[in-house]
Amino acid sequence: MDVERDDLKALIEAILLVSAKPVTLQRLERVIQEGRRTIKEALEELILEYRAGNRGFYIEEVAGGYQFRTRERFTPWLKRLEGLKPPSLSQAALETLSIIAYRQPVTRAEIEEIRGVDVGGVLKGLLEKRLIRVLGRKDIPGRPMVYGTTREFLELFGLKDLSSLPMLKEGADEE
Amino acid sequence: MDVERDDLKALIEAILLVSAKPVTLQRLERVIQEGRRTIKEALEELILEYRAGNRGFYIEEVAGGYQFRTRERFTPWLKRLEGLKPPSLSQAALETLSIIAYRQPVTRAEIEEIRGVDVGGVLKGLLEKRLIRVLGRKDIPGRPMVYGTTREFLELFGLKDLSSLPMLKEGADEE
Amino acid sequence: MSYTVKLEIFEGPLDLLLYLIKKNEINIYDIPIAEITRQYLEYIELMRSLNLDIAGEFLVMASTLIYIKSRMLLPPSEEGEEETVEDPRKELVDRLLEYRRFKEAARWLVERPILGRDTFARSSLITEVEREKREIDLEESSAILLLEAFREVLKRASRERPLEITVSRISVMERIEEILETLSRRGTVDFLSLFPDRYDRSLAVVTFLALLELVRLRMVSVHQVEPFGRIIIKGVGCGEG
Repeated sequence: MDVERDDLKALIEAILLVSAKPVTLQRLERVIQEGRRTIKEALEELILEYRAGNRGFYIEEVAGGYQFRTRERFTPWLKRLEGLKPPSLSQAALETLSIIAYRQPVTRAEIEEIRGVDVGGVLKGLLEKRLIRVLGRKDIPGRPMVYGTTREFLELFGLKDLSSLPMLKEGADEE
Repeated sequence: MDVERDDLKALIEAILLVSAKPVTLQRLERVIQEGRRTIKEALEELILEYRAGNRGFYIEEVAGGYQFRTRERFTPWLKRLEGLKPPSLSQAALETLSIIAYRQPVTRAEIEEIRGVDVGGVLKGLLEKRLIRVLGRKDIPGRPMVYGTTREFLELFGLKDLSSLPMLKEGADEE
Repeated sequence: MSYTVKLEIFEGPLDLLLYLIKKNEINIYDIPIAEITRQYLEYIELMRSLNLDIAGEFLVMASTLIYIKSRMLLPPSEEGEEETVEDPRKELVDRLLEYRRFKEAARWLVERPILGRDTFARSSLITEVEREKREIDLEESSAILLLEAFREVLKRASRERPLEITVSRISVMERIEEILETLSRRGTVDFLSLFPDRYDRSLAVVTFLALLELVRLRMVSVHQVEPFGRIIIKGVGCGEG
């Protein structure tokens, strides 16, 4: 009896692990094929257990379902994790990134002047990837935002700091 | 001290939860920024705890990293979850894959010699599934491509690394 | 002996040969080549009569078998000792053994706990969740972001209504209490919703100062779901934690 309850809890855990999205009670019922009361009770015990223990994540009741969520106090580390994701950078992103790296703080207009194309979408992507950030605004008419690179940028490219960027060849850019 | 260790374990849990792919020890080090020994010890404790408890999942050492995996006895229920795509591997694909796993880097001609049939289509399928990849070209006439297995291959079969493959039986034994 | 073929799909000629060897309980090191060749050709015949596609490799193997059979019929060559004469079957046997090793390896693989079949990990759908959970790092720049947003509020206020000097009816401390009270009730609050009266510039200033103070005291945290998106104020210690 008690073993069954324990097993039911373990099964719910497994379901929550596999499901990225919140799992509704109906869904649990369909998958487990036990009565709603039984499932709900096991689930509630499980929620309490996760809450009580010193665990890295807990069960959150969210969007009409249940979901594993990491504890907020670990967020600073987990953010680093995202920054460590294998990069997927388009050529356009890479070019834009290099302009920002060497010319920061730099405005969107300045980047577009160099690249000769609109970079709105690219900037948004780089901001989402946290490779660049808004450093502030430039004191010129329109007060455009200026962009700079982030810590994640350094991490991604294995740079100790910005001064470790290779020197830009002066003049003679074409060969 | 003990609290710190507990917290470290919880942090590792959180990292494993948010990572879709196996997390390497190096990655844990970079994210947590603690010594490798400390992390490894906490990790091993955590692995044992998961193994001992009646939990829905455990930590598997796979593809050079660590990953939460559901316990096999819950598979019949988990299969009912919508949106799961079971891997489809034909006998031809499995045989080709095992030849590549053991003989990499290996050319298509070498695989065909062993299997005695054309493997063009099978190779294409395996490449698409990212279970194999082109490692380069062999320095023989025609410079044929050579193939090897990927991290995804290890993940799919729950292998820690290539050395976890069993020794090939040499010659003389029939059942 | 009459022999009925159970029609199976074979991976190739080697696979078929291994099947015949096993079925007949033959020692692989001493294959009765005539009998195996007969059965092999029978199988090919059957495939042909069923109008099945016969891969070229099957036919190549058929001729190899016939060649070996004919070599076996030849008397041992006269010169040299018999030991140095290689068994005509050797090359084929080596190939069969090699292939069988990999078939066994394949069987070992398929018996592994296979991801997606026997065991599951977090699915690839997870990226969506990560995106939901993603929050901009505001540790250093939260004040700037607030300032940006605040500037927007003020700009709108001044654009939509002539500036008006009003005496603040509420102190920063009082506004802090109000905000905390809202947070304790709701956990989080949308930044802009703290500025309900877009025309009340002084209330906006007080609200903004109150927020800055709360950030400084680490009593609230500021979150932005996406760059330039909504800013959420979260009470520290509210909800989970």
